[in-house]
Amino acid sequence: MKKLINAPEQVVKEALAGMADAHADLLTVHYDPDFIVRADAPIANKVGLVSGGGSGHEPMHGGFVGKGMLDAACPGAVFTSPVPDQMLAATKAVSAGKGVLHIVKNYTGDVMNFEMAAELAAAEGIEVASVVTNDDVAVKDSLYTAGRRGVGVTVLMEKIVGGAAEAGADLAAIKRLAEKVNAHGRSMGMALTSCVVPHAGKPTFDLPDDEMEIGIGIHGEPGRTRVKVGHAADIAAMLAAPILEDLPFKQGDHVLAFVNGMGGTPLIELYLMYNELHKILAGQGITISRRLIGSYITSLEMAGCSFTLLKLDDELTKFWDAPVLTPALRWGY
Amino acid sequence: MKKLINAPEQVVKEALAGMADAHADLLTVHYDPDFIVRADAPIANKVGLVSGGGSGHEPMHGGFVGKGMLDAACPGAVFTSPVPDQMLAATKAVSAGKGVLHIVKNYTGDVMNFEMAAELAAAEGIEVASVVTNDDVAVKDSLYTAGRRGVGVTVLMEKIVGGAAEAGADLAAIKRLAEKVNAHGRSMGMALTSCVVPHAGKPTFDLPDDEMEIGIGIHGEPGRTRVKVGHAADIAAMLAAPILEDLPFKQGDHVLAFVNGMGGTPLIELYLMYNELHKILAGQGITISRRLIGSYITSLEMAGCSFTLLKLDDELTKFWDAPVLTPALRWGY
Amino acid sequence: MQITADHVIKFIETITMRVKEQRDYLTQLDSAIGDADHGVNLDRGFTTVLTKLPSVADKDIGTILKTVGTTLVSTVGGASGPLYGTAFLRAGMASADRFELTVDDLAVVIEAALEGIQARGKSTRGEKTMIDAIGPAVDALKAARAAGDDLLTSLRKAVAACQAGMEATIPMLATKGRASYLGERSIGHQDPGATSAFLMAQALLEVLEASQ
Amino acid sequence: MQITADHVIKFIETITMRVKEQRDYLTQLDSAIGDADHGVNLDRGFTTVLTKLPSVADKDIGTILKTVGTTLVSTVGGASGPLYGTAFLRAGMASADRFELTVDDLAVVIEAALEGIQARGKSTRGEKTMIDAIGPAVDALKAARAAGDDLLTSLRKAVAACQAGMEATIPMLATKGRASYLGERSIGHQDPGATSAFLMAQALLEVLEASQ
Ligand SMILES: Nc1ncnc2c1ncn2[C@@H]1O[C@H](COP(=O)(O)OP(=O)(O)O)[C@@H](O)[C@H]1O
Ligand SMILES: Nc1ncnc2c1ncn2[C@@H]1O[C@H](COP(=O)(O)OP(=O)(O)O)[C@@H](O)[C@H]1O
Ligand SMILES: [Mg+2]
Ligand SMILES: [Mg+2]
Ligand SMILES: [Mg+2]
Ligand SMILES: [Mg+2]
Repeated sequence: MKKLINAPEQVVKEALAGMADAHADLLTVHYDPDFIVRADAPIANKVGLVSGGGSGHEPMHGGFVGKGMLDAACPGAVFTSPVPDQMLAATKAVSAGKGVLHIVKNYTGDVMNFEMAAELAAAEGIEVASVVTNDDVAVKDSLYTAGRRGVGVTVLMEKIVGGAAEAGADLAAIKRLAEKVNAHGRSMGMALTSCVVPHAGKPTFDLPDDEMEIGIGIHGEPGRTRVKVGHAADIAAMLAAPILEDLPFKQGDHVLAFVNGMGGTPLIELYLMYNELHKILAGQGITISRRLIGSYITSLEMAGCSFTLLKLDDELTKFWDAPVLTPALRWGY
Repeated sequence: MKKLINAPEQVVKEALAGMADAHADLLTVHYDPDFIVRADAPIANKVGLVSGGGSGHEPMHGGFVGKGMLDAACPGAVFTSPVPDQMLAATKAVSAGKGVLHIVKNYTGDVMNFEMAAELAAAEGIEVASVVTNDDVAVKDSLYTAGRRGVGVTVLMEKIVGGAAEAGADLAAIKRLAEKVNAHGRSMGMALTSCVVPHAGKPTFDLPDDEMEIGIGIHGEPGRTRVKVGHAADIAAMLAAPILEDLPFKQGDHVLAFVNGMGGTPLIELYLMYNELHKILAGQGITISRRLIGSYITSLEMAGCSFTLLKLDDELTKFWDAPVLTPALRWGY
Repeated sequence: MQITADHVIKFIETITMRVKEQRDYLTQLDSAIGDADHGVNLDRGFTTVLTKLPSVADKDIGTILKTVGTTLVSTVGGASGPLYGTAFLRAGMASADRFELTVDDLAVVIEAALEGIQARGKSTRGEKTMIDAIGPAVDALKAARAAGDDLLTSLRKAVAACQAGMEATIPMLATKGRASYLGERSIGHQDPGATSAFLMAQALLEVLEASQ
Repeated sequence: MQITADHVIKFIETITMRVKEQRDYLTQLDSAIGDADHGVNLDRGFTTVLTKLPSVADKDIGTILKTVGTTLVSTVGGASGPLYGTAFLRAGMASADRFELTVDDLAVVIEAALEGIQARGKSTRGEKTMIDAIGPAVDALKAARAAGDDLLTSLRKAVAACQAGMEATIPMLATKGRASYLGERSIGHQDPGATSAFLMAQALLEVLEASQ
């Protein structure tokens, strides 16, 4: 295992310390329980937005704490859901009396821990609503699985409902908007390499030099199928087709196209993949009217990428365009 | 070789096509000769800023084209200096009569090709000045080498002189400022893994599972020494010490600290390394008053990082803080 | 023979030891069909639990088990944190104020734990989870009790059923938890949670056998 | 025997072939002490040069060589683009309007190329570059000419000297170009540019021998 770390059990705390110093103008880091919160929280008259999940997906979620996006993020151990104590403390720290939304990715651990935290917060008199993202079309049938995983749409949701919350929307409206983002978004990912969980010390799965995993999630878990590595154009088609069919996205649609790197993939490849996606969508009469290209929801140093498409309407476009000022996403400020 | 590409000879053009579509509001891509230029170039009454170099370092330089930074960037083949035709075309495209600055990284190929382009542009009546960055302290003695390489300082220079050019400074002032940035900045990098040049198809160097290269550049070239992989704290010390000694940076200095990922290193590790750097500088009474953390000057999918320190004064700070609107760096707009 | 509060303390200490020993093995099982953290998660949790034990050493069994439960909830995270946390919490509620447990009590307590996991995880048997090891253990315990077996005999049968249940997860198709994402590819791997559940069952038997 | 414009066209075609054949070898040499692109760079350049040759097939040697030079400058990039580009440009200037070259002319032309490289690269012999192959070739050519050798004999000696010069780069410490960053670690590797220079020298000999 080759990593720029000191000891596996220190990775999360030490990276948090780095964030705390680097972004002291935007956020504050609390320890034990660990959470990252907007420096100016709680914001009067604003619904609080809290997300969280295992670490190893940076910049998600801590990098999205700031004006116009999250109020707080709870980082768990690497690839491990945080514990209810973290979400409870974060929820209390951002609660300004207008309620708090928990943005939860659909993983058994995340769902259960956030559920327990919401029960505890409710017991303390804080109104909590929850939304669960489940945009990963690689997981086929929720009758036979824990349901679709929450992946790329989570980033877009945090930005869009962040815009609405900053504009003063109430908890019910925010929850409805979050559910709309989830309903309009679909994702699919692939990996060229596994990643190494620091504590495990070796790759989570072995992948021969000429094979790739299609339909991976974001925890270094194997995907649904393993195939020979092909051309970017074919990989793009393998990711785009199930996404397009699923919603379905149709001719005339306007979409936000999010081409995401898994952590170990260079930007030059992401632009190349964006170019392939652009050709596919143009061929189907779908217009990319907004886009995000970069490594925003990652699996440590995994090489690979994911596509997320979000069908846009005026409301979603407006809140996507709204100003944002966080370590990882910034415009309009 | 596992990459999200179609064919090695198509990588640069296809990634450019992706950039062209993704950032049509900011920039225009020209082909044969290839260059990326601000959508609104030439800007009346503004010194034109042109940089360029081999591809594979994304987002540098194309990702820095836009308001408040570069006017044009010339991407060569992967790790290969672009040719004079590109720089000449870019120089003509951004020339508004106030002269053009070439920002050149100190590599034999880059220097010679930019030199030829400057001669050709001068012959066409365009006033061209050049500045060569050479901040890499890993290269020890320019009597016995091609001189220090230009690395991380290039990014900071493009931002800072971009701010000054946007503010209307003339060519002589811009050149002086660029030289000041170079004189105030030092860098050092390391690699945990090699990268694979698409055409070569295999790693440029082999690195055993427990070793790292110290003092690498940004072209996948081996470094000066190879040592056992150590703790992040030790690696940070190995990078910081030669930088600090060289300028030298002294107690009471204010610096911009740039912790850069080489392309395959996840952000969580960069924040952790930033934390180590912060501790080292604090221990020496040096204040980090600005910082940049992320993968901005890369070597394809190489895992590793570099540190760049830039000693700040009011002038450098002011132009660093000035608004910028490019694909890769954005604030104030 | 009855289970004393002291046995319960030793039981938790033994789990902590076994989890630490088997940490990499559990994580390795989780690499195959999960995300390579199960051993690390439980080790983190029980290591903290150990530091809490002195403060409840003279308390009733219910208090001890509830402390274990809340500590696991607060330190493990992932799926196994809320699940084992809830299990120990429910077990603690079922043994509130008690300083000794008979074989009958034990069956009630473990069944409460099982029900807690099922409620929290919305899961049933046959989905390739820890339940597939714990369920058969509860059944065996009840059957042994009905047949009039003594505590140790009953527990030996329960541990054997637990092991069989754990091994029976190998050919199962996962439909809950992270392993379910693998679909058919989850077949052929032993579930990490079922394995840790078996470690715990073994730990209880080990403690009681040693104190005989 | 003299070198004709037709020989020069064949010479360039042969270089193109040899560079393509040796592309991976040259790139591999550049992996060891550079950035793994030398073969790819030259292959890209000469492949384009080949498409330009028909337009100058009936022109004088100077025009042919200048066209090669400008095309290399415009397509190769890196260090070798300006260096070989300048070399062919200068060689073209030294053979302007000529349709035939004697052995004396050849020495003048190649020396002009060498001087062009040195001016552009600010380099001298012993720095582990292409100059270390080309310099000895120029020396040998001049010596052979002074000794009254004919064209082929002179060229054979020049190619042998070129090869020896190329091999002599192996133990050298690089002080120019990318390899210089390696310091002591550059020792023990053959310089890629010296190797491509030798391929070109061989190509000229091959063409002349074949047309004898
Ligand atoms: N819904 C569920 N019901 C019961 N047990 C479950 C459920 N989901 C997961 N598990 C158990 O949890 C184990 C995984 O725990 P762990 O690796 O610590 O958490 P995570 O899956 O979040 O990484 C699985 O092996 C399985 O036995
Ligand atoms: N200053 C110089 N003078 C002469 N030759 C040089 C000089 N610098 C580099 N070279 C030659 O160029 C070769 C490298 O060419 P190439 O790999 O195409 O360019 P780059 O080094 O830019 O990647 C070296 O092997 C060396 O022979
Ligand atoms: Mg987990
Ligand atoms: Mg090169
Ligand atoms: Mg797990
Ligand atoms: Mg090279």
